[in-house]
Amino acid sequence: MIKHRKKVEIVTDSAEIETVIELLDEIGVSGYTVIRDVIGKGGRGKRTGDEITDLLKNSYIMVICNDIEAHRIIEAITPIRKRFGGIFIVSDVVIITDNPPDNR
Amino acid sequence: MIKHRKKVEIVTDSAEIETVIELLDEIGVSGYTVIRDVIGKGGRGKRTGDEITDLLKNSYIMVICNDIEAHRIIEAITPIRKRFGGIFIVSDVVIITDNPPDNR
Amino acid sequence: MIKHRKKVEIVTDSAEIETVIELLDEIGVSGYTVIRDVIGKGGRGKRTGDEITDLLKNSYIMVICNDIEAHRIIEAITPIRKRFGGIFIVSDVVIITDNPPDNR
Amino acid sequence: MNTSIIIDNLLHPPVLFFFLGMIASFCKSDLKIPEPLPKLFSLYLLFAIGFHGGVELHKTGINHAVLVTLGAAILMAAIIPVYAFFILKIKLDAANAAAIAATYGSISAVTFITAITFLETSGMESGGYMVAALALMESPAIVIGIVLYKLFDKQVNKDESSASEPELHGFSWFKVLHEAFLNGSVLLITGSLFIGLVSGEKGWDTLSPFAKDIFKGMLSFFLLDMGIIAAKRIGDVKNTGIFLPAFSIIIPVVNACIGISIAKLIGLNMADALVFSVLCASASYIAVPAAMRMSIPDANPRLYIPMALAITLPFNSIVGIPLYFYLITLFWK
Amino acid sequence: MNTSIIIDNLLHPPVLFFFLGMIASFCKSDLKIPEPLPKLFSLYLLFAIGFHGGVELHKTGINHAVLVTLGAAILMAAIIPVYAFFILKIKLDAANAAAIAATYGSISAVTFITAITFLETSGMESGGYMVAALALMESPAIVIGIVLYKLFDKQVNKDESSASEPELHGFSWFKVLHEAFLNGSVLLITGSLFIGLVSGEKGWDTLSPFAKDIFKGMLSFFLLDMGIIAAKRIGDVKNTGIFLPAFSIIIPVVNACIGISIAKLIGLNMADALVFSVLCASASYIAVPAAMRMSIPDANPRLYIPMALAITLPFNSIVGIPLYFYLITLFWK
Amino acid sequence: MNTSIIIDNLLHPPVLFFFLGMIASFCKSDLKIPEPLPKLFSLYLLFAIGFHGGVELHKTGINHAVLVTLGAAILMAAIIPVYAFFILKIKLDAANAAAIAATYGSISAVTFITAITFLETSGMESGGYMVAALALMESPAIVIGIVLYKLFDKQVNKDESSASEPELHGFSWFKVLHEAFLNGSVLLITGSLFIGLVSGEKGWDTLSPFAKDIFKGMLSFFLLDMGIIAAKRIGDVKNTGIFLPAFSIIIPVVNACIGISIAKLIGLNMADALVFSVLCASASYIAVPAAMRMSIPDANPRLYIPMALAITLPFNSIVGIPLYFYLITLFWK
Ligand SMILES: Nc1ncnc2c1ncn2[C@@H]1O[C@H](COP(=O)(O)O)[C@@H](O)[C@H]1O
Ligand SMILES: Nc1ncnc2c1ncn2[C@@H]1O[C@H](COP(=O)(O)O)[C@@H](O)[C@H]1O
Ligand SMILES: Nc1ncnc2c1ncn2[C@@H]1O[C@H](COP(=O)(O)O)[C@@H](O)[C@H]1O
Ligand code: NA
Ligand code: NA
Ligand code: NA
Repeated sequence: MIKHRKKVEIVTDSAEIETVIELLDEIGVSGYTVIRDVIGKGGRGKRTGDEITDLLKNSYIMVICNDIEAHRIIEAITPIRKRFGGIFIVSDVVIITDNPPDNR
Repeated sequence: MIKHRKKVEIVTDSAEIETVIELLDEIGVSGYTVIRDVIGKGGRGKRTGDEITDLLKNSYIMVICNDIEAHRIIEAITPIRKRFGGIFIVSDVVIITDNPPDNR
Repeated sequence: MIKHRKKVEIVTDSAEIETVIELLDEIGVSGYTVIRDVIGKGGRGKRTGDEITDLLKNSYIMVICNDIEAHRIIEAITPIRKRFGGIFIVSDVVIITDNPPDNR
Repeated sequence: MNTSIIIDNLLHPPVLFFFLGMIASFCKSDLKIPEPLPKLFSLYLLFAIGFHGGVELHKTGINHAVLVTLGAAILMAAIIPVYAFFILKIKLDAANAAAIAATYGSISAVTFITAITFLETSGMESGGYMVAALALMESPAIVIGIVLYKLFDKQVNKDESSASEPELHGFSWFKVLHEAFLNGSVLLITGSLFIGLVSGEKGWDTLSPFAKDIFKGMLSFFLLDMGIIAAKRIGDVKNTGIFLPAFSIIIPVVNACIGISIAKLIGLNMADALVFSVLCASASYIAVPAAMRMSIPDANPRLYIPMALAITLPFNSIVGIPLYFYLITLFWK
Repeated sequence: MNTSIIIDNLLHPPVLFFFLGMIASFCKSDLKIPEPLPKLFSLYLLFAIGFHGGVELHKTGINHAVLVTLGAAILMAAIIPVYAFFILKIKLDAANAAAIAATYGSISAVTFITAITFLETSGMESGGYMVAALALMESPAIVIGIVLYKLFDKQVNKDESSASEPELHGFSWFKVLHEAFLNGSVLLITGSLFIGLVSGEKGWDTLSPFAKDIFKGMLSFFLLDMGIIAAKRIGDVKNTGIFLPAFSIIIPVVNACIGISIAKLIGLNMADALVFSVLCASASYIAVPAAMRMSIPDANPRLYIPMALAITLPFNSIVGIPLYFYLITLFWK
Repeated sequence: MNTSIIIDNLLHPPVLFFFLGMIASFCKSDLKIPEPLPKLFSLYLLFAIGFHGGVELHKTGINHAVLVTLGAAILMAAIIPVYAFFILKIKLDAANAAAIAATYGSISAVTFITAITFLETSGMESGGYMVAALALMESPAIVIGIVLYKLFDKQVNKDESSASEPELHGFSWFKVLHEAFLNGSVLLITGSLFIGLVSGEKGWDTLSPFAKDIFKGMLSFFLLDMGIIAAKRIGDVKNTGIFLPAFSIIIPVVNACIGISIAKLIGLNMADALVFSVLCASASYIAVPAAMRMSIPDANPRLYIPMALAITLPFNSIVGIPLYFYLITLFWK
């Protein structure tokens, strides 16, 4: 079965990831995938990680969700983006699904 | 040269990645990219990795392929998804290409 | 505020990443995100990393940019792709933005 | 029973680092040992235990008594999962019962080390062949667990599975045996044992500063990480009622008692008897979970991992070992 | 002042590895210690320092003199950020001033180790309780820094912040104190200290090959990495004018002098006085930056990290320690 | 030739761990040392070899004999790639011939260590300056290889390349020399050598528990990983016909023989002669592949890596070293 969904992608400070995840849990999205410690460049300069202080690291989050959830994510995360920077991307995808997996 | 392609993205158990790769090789896709040990949440709860047992880890696979291959992937992988969970995303992309690289 | 953008994704030799980043900096894109040491398969066979020599590793770069920049990236990177292989993907996304973050 | 033994056991630095890890986790500190560093410590421990055991085995040689002990070890590793399975089936489905049973049939290298250290403090030493017993006890429970699952799960949903997904349920014994006997941790400890056996005391001179002198330090770091993870996992069993937590404490004691009886029967000395009973009592959180995930994917790792890691391991390390030793002193007098 | 002391200090292998790292970075060599290996070395150092200090503390016991020293340590950690803040406010906004002030109020474990090694070369040894001082001096500056920020930043943009983003600026003292006192490095060094204290010389026999014998080697690797990173970071401060680089050199000397005076006042011996003054002089590049990032996100990490790491650390290691020691020899005569 | 020498060489624990790795790989076990742990071991080995060599060099001093040896080493590193290139050109294009030639002109630190260990078992010791020879032999072959490629590749497709992609083929000697002489492994071993030289025996006392005592253990882990990877790579050369595998065995022997002759000529003792010939015989799988990837991207890493790693390294370690030593005993009598 095919469903149309939004793919929301966020790259932001690794230190903010916990906050973002809490927000996502509150909104109640069905899931998300996180890639830790990606590197990059943006408005705040190059962020290539710093092994000693564990700062200047980014994380990437991807959320597949419906339109309403996407809007709620954007709203909830705007203050974080304003404060800590990062990039927030939305695109259209389809997901292949059936009844939710019944084991666990 | 520009070609229209499907981008198939799969997040599933790291332990299942070998099986997924075998399936892709059988189907004969031209390539794939794997990011190991991503973390996330889904129907089976949070999966933030467990260093001791090496379980509860996800991997991400991205395959750029044509429509027919995309269908065959979806079909082939459905049993795995049913058994081990995960998320399967399809979207439209274009790739920039020319004659296949001639070195090696 | 919503803006339409191109998402350019590149997977290529980790050894070439520095060159690609230099090109991006020259073109003047506003940012990029890099995931190091992804693995995969393509025209040049399986590339699952080699811990001893640090070769046979891929990196993934994602750039969110406008149409003109996207074209310039494609042009600039074509010689690298011809020489070192890899895959170059372009798709349409929207980004959520407002005035650029004012801190730092 | 002398409580000073328990306290001495607790004040051993590596054990204290386990508690430090638990405290860090309970306080939600961001103290963590990032991957793959924990792997470094666990590979090191397997290497050092195996190699040391091999060298010891080189000294004693492989005689009749050793072979009897190893036979008993394999036997216990095969029997424990059977009765554990039927106890667990009272409350659980076949998949989870089989996975947990396999977990308890197999062993934990860390608990083994704690027992060895405990003996050291009391000025005793177990034979090097006990490491061979450790290595031999890792795998059989995996096979038994899967057999039990196949037997008791098939009856329920035989028709359904054979119809819809033939190629996946087309279960491969080759894969299972491969995973059971050639998984990384089994191979490393067996290989190191063998290398120790072959290279003997000359090899020991070469490697002992690495394999012995820094051992307790590496163990401390590994236990620090185990403490952090064990504390995180405790939450997982908390919501499953009283059955599983109780099982995680009672079955080790039962296994240890059977182990002690057999040890007496085959005439082990006190030190070897303790180690043998501890191997019976301990539960695997490395080799077995990895194997179960592939062979019995319907079993829930959020049950069998925390039971072994967050309850049985601390219980054995703190209360179990002194208790089993106390029982042994009673019997062996 | 005897220059041979400086040279001896510089020719110590771990310090030379720091320079090797810097050279590698300046030559744009691809020499690097990939993550998370630097974490292994820093965890190890915290563990070893803490444990060793604990064992030493076990020997001396916690007497009146120890308590006075620790009190003085906490006091200094609380006072330094205050005057540093007002100096910094001349040129910087409240956020950056507070973050840098906190950085200089806290301590650097590596500088501490360099001082200990310096003493060793001169045949002296400081008391184990100085490690306790080290641990106690890590956190207070974080709290003071944040208090200063709250006091002096609120006045400026009070209305704006309370209106638009209440939940984010709805600053939580719980979180701050948690981060200050339970962050990973504070907890590991304190925990190791405590474990050393509890397990005493028996524990030391167990762990010393790990905690002491290979210490200098692990330190060398850590410093190699620090050198690589410090050299990379120097560029960040280069473009900020003369104020911050000058501050990064002058304030440590000021702090050290105050530290020396207090050390004299409370009657420390020369070795302890050196360590005390070095703690005052050193700046944090681990615990504080992590805490600042979360509590004062408006402060720029590209200022406070390189100041502590690329200027103050090398300055203290090369010039500072011999200088402070020279001053102490003058005073203590 | 005494076969017991070969067997002794094989029963050395680190070598046995190499075989364990190969076995694990052939059995498709999931035993693996996850990244970046192998980096930890290889950085450690470079550090320890370099530092140890530097300290030894400090003892002997840099005299005339040392300089002659080092000159001979550089000469060999420059000549080997030339004749290797013309042999390889028979079957291969310029790119692959040049890359493989460079690989065999450079050296392998692990083979060096195996030779040192082999000498130890026979109660002999080579001079510390041989480490300097090792460091000096890493880079020249890279430069020679690239020169050969430029000379013999340009002739073929001169016009094409200069037209279409000027900026990429606009090859930079600066980059090449930089990569050749400042790549991570060259810099670390040279830097450590220098630090050892400067800090002498005092430095050795400081670092020897780290740099020497645990050396064989770290080596064992590194070789375990090398075994796993070498076994995986063997497949890559299997399909290339007999030429390359034969080359990978014959050329080391040729190089060693030339090395032995030169060693005799310049009057090295037996121990140094063995090490010198082993350096000539060994092939690089770290520094050279990294440099070739950037400078001669048209060469196929799936050829030059497995040749050096999966054939020449095991061949030299098992058969080569005893063989070369046997030849030396014949000549030096
Ligand atoms: N245009 C972009 N394309 C891709 N990634 C970006 C872009 N802009 C920012 N990022 C990512 O977001 C991180 C934070 O961005 P910033 O807050 O703008 O510095 C950067 O380090 C990048 O990883
Ligand atoms: N809605 C989602 N968006 C992004 N990733 C998801 C989503 N649902 C599941 N995943 C990923 O797929 C993994 C397995 O999902 P599940 O089998 O549903 O637990 C999760 O741990 C996530 O990494
Ligand atoms: N069709 C594809 N889909 C996804 N990733 C690909 C694809 N083709 C190539 N790649 C990635 O690009 C890398 C280099 O490709 P190649 O140069 O063709 O060997 C591969 O190792 C993959 O990680
Ligand atoms: Na057991
Ligand atoms: Na300070
Ligand atoms: Na050579």
